[in-house]
Amino acid sequence: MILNKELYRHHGHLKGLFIALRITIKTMIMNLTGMEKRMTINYPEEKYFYSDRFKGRHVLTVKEDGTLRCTSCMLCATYCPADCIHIIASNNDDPSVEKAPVSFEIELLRCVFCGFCEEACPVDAIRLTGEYEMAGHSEQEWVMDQHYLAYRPLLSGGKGIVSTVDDHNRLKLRL
Amino acid sequence: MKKFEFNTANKKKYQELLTHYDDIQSALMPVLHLAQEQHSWLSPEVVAHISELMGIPEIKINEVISFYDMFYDHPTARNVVQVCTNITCSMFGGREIHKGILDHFQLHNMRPSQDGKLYIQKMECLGACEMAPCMRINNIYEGHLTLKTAVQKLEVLP
Amino acid sequence: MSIANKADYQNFTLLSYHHIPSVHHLEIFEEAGGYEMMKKCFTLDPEKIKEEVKNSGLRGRGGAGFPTGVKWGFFSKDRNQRKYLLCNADESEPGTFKDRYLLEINPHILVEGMIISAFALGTQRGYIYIRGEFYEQAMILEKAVKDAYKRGYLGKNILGSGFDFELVVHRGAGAYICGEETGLISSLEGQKGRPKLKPPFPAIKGYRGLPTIVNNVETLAAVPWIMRCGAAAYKKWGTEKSPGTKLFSISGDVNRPGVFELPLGIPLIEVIEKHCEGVREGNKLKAVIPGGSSAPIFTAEIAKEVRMDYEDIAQKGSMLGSGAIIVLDETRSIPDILKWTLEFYHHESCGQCTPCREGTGWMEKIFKRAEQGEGKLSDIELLDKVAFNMRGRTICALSDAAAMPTQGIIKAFRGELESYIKIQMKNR
Amino acid sequence: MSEVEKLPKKMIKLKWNDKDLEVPEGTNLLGAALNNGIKVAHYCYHPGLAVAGVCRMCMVEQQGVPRPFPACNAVVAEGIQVRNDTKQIKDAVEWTLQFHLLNHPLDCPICDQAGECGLQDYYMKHGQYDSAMIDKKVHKKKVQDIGCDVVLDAERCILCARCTRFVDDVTKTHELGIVNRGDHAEISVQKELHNDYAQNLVDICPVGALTSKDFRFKQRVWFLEDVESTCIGCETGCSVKISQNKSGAYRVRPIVDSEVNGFWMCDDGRKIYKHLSTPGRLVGPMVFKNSMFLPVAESEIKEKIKSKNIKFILSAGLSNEEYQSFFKEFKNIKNITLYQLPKTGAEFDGILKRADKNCNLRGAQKAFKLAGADSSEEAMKKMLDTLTSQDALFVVMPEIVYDHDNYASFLSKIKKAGLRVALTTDDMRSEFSDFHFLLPVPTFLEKEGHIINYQNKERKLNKGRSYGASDRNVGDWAHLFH
Repeated sequence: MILNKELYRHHGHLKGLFIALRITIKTMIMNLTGMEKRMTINYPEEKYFYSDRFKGRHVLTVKEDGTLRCTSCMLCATYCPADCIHIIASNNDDPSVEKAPVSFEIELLRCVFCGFCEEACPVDAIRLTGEYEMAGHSEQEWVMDQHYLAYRPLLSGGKGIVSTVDDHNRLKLRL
Repeated sequence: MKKFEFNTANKKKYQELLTHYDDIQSALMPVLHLAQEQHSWLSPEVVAHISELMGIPEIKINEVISFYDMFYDHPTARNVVQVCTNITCSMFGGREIHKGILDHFQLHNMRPSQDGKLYIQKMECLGACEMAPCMRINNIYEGHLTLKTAVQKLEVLP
Repeated sequence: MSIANKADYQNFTLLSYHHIPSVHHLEIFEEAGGYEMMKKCFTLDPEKIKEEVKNSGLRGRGGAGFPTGVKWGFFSKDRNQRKYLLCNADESEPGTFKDRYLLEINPHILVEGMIISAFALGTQRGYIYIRGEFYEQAMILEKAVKDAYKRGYLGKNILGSGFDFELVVHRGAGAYICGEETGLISSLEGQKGRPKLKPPFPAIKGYRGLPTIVNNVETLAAVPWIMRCGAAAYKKWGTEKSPGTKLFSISGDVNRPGVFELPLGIPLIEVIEKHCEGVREGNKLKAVIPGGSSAPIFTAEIAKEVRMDYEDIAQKGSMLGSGAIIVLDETRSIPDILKWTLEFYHHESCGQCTPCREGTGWMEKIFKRAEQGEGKLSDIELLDKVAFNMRGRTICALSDAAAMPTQGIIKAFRGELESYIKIQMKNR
Repeated sequence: MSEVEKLPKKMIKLKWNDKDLEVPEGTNLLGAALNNGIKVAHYCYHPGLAVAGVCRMCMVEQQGVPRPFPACNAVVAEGIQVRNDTKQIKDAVEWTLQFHLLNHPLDCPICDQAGECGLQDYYMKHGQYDSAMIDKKVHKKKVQDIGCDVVLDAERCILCARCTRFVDDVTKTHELGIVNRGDHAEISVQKELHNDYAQNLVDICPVGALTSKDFRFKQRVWFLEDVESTCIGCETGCSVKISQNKSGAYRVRPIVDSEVNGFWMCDDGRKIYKHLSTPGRLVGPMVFKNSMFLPVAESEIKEKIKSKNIKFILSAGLSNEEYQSFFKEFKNIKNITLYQLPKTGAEFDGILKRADKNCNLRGAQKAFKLAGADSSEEAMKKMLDTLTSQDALFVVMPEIVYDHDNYASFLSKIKKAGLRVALTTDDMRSEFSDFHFLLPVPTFLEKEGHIINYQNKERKLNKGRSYGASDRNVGDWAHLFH
């Protein structure tokens, strides 16, 4: 497709070629000298950092003592439009915890990364992180259990991400 | 646990109390007063005995005991002292006296002393505002107190 | 016997016998003219006694001021039906000690009043529900009742009149709410003293589901005098709408606190200055609580104008209540008074209706927060709002009793509360 | 029902807001509104219990009455005009709700009641969205196991006293009471619950203070759908609803039915869901081989029974329709008898529970009579005594067995039969090893039909979700073995 019919009619295709080459060479020099930022990166060695609002792989946050924050209220499972969160709750012997998940699974292949689970959570137990590298062979590899979600090595070396949002108020006032 | 039973004199009183009322449940409060006079507090054994005696479910008796300030579901002492901390008495230092005697005898509110001598209870209006600040020592009113006279009065108790 | 040992019916109604030494003995009481009226009443038509009480305009002295004659009018007239007459001596309104004073010295006037009332109403059994703290008074009363039984004034076929009346002294155990009519009935039934739903009213369905009349000590004790001297004589005292005399229990910053029997309608300032010999140590008057802790407070200005009768006090925004006057002088801090009031109602709420159960606790918490310096000026507004929303929403009047003084103090002493909150914030 | 109650009552006209109501004389005012589909916020009122009037949510104004009053403590009167949509009442309800929520722990995420909680419902409608409460709440005991599979959380309780009224008025066992005063008041239990109707407490609790240990944390209520059916636990035949979803059935609750069960049902009846979604539900015919059950082709069973003398023992828990279709298919009535579950417990416990655990005995007897078969126990015993190795005995298993000893002794007698086949819903019972084959039949929740209860009333069974093979009922299998 000829973008500029007028230019082509007056100067012929040879001049057009040179105009194009000039842009190419100029951009190449600019890129090589670092005067302009390159769009591409050397992916496996370099990583692209998305903004904090990027919705990547999920993480379950933990309390200061390292246990899951999740109370298995199932609001995330309720709101999930892809129906990819499966929680089995059970009684916890500690009366201050009362209810905790024995199984928390997310089927990543079904997940649409909408972030509704994050918004539905009343206790900041689930977050979507910036992790975007996901690969797997069998379907099983795409189902994350609660251990992987909370304690995978990427998260503070397996200790998990500690969240204390509202804890101060909640514990002090039990609001 | 020791089993509680009314003594002979109180058994007679109990029978007399029942004649005062048209149904047995109504006699519950006087019977509890009677039991408390004998046993100083209404322990689970007392409640169980009264429940059996009067045929009232235990929970109904516990409800009543927990509702009224003058029934005790925990041990008291030989001398029960009630200090008024309502408006008029507080105006003349009733709260300071209450706190003062607790500190002096190193007690807590509504906990008997180690030797079983004193039990101090903070009360709302005792109905003796003209002699504010006042307290009751074993059902006897003492008025126009100061911390000093209050402590003196408590120290001479048996 | 000397003249001094005759009852003084001229100056007093309830305290007519109080100047007589040892009048709690039946013989001395009778010698002074007691139980005479009772004997005479047995010859009268019960309806006539009711009529006389109604004509006297006697109003319930417990706090609400409901005309006694009207209350008796609702009562079943069937004399064979099982009915009860209860005397409310569970006097626990802070500041009140009139019944204690009355019963301590002269228990027989109540017994006589109850027998006459019971005869008029046709009740077979009466109970005097006396608060648990009044142990000595209960003993005095029990002795008086026992003596009356011995003399044949109580029991079966009293003095050959064919009228049976049993009287029992029942001790409470320390619960303010049992001073409420239906709370008292619940308590007498051997349950928690929780007020009952109205309707049905006790006059129709009360103690054990049978017709029951509950009257204050003072009300019943006034009956013998009214029968003796007539309704017209009673009406000479007091105002048109609030006839008769009333026992005022005065405490606080006055030189001579105590119980005084005075005609209704007497100016408050006269009570304080003349009968109580003025504010203590010559201090200036700051405020007066005119009817027990549930009555909204009066500032000194209003206190100087108000007359002690049901209507005038109500018109000035408070209530006569049980006639318990607490006088505060200029050295007193109003926030303290509010704190003690709130603590009291939190402690005494029976926990049945939600607005009262939660509201009384909340108001105390709001105030305690302000006391610790964590308050805000908007907390006063909040207190006012909470109090407003507690009013008229519950079974009994305890919720109102907690809300009214709170609102009253906020209305009359807002400036002092505001500065208190500010000072506490600074001192934190 | 007594004769007096059956008489038509005088109807009374009244006006609630702008709606005209016509209700029988003597109706509770709040009840009248609720029965006519008007939504009025209330906690303590329950039509099956005495009036307490303590929650103060149902306040109304009446023309000519100076003060607002709770509708639950009033009786309808001719021509009264009642309003609860004025500003005054709306404010009152809003603030009363605020008072209710004041010391509530707001632990909805871990509360089983969430989704059907009175506090949540009314908060959405009447709530003050920004609470003025910033003070410390009163704490009470949480997670108390009070017996009978009921868990008490005193902090969530709003002290509506429905539970105490229930144990006082309905079961008369008096285990619960409210102790202490003011905002420290809380529900207390004397030792523990000991009645057969304790799970009703969970139903009537308008908040999450009383929850069921059996249902606790299994599912959130919004994932469940209710199927209305009839309890097959005993001959009473209470109207119930079973909550289920695709992963299973979770609980049974009563439906208000003034003719049979009123508002309640017994705790035994609450367990009738347990076999509906067990992992052992049959999906097809099974054969007992190498001490376990394995799937088998129908033709194999057919082969085995070809030359045998087929006999049937039916259970007294099938629906009328199933008996009908069975008798239509299987005409050899001499070879059909009926197994009746033995009576257990008291004849009638005064509330609902009855000793006769055969939910459709009357229906079965009727069907047997109609077909000319003998439904008596003697006939069954006679058949058991005369079993030979030439017989192929088909036993329709009762869905729920109470007296296992009796049942085991019954099974011990069938061993004389050469071939034993059970028609059952699942393979979860140990006694099944006595059988050669299992054939799946639907559970009571997987078929439409009717049963006849002790009052000779026809009760409906409805079809809900299926968790096993449910396409063939007893009659259909009979057809197969002609």
